Amino acid sequence: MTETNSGPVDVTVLLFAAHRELVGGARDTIVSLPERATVDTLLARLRARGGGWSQLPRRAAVAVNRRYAGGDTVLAEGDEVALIPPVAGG
Amino acid sequence: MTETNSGPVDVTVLLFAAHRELVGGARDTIVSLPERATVDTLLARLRARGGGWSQLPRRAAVAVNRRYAGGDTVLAEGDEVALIPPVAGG
Amino acid sequence: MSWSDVTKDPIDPGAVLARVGRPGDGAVAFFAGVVRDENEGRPVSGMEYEGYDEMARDELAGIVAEAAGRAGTQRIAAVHRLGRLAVGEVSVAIAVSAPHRAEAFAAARYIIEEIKKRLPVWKREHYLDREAEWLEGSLPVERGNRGA
Amino acid sequence: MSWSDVTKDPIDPGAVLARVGRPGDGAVAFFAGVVRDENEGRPVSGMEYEGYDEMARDELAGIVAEAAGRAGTQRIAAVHRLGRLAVGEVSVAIAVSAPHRAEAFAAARYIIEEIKKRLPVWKREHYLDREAEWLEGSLPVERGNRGA
Repeated sequence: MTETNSGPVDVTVLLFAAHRELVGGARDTIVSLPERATVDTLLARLRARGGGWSQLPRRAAVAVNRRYAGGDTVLAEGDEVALIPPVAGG
Repeated sequence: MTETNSGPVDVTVLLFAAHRELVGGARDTIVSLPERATVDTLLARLRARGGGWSQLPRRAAVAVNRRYAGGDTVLAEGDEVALIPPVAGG
Repeated sequence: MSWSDVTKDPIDPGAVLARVGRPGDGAVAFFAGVVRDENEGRPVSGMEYEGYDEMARDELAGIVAEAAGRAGTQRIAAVHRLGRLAVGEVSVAIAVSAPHRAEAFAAARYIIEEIKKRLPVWKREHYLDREAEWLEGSLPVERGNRGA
Repeated sequence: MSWSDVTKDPIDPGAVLARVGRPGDGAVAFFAGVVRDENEGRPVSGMEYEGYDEMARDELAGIVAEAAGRAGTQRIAAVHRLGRLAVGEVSVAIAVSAPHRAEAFAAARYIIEEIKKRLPVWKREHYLDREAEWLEGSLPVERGNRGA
């Protein structure tokens, strides 16, 4: 995905399982971020919304466009950012 | 199995796979042994028959009445003694 | 070729087994995870699996490809179920065939261990005697950045 | 209860799997040995298994009982085939269910390893290009005297 080099970027945030229930049940939400915002910036913004959002873990596993990604990953317009609670498959 | 305390004992010897072919194909053979003969005595007797018998391994795994048994196991009337070539199941 | 899927459809272990095997393979290893009727002494009525479907599908295919590389076999099938499962239903099934048994066992084991570490799937246990709850899981370790 | 057999009848993996499992078991491990179409580069047409049937049956039951004791599960099924088998036919199948996966895998692995060490069974490989021959095996280690 090519980054736009000016203005804010919109990313889609996905929440699952216990995280989803914490904020009231919506799986997808669109968030506008400043240019060159990182995953950590996004997490801080979400927590700052208050209510259930403030209970999201300070450091969570995150996937950007369906791959696990670090907190310093820079986000681009249209990225799909998923907060991944501790997994329990099998 | 109770041991008879006098005279010779007859045991049934079973041969398998390569051992069986070595002596010409019979699976069972009855052998008369002196009282208190051991598995090792039996093996020596069999080898002494000459021909294919002399090619039976000097030390082989042996089962007495369907359980693995050592060379010093004393044989009793009616015992079933099987020479077990190296196994290759699975 | 290896095969993997993440699905809401019931898993048929025989069908998963039937996806592996070829004349040069002497060993088949298989593993299935099944919903239990109790957990730490509490009676369980069923399990609800939620997944990040699209990513889980990619991640499972990646795990299978890693196992195939290590084991030197492309005869691997792995499937994970999502949705509400009753006690006794199969939640995950893995089949591997390979020339020899060590590789087949190792690949099956690798896949289930990695699923538990990395597959974006969560489970909510339903009890006979109290409210359902999400089970604690493992925090996936980041495996390189998005471009990696 | 555990089940084992040594038989000339074809083995159906699904039927062996169906012998294990109960509502408290979360894991099923399965292993099958299959006749390969080659061995060390030589094309193989089939395999002939000879067994000391009566003892093999007892010995397999003993191996299964040992595995059951170690794994803490009685849900084990193991069967070994005898007679002439074509390429692709199943020579041995083992299924284990247990509460958790580590025990299930360990028991299945223990059983196949002990079969290869101790089961009084021999195999004669048939080739496309030359005379059949008995395969080299492992000499069983004596496990106590007859009275033990």
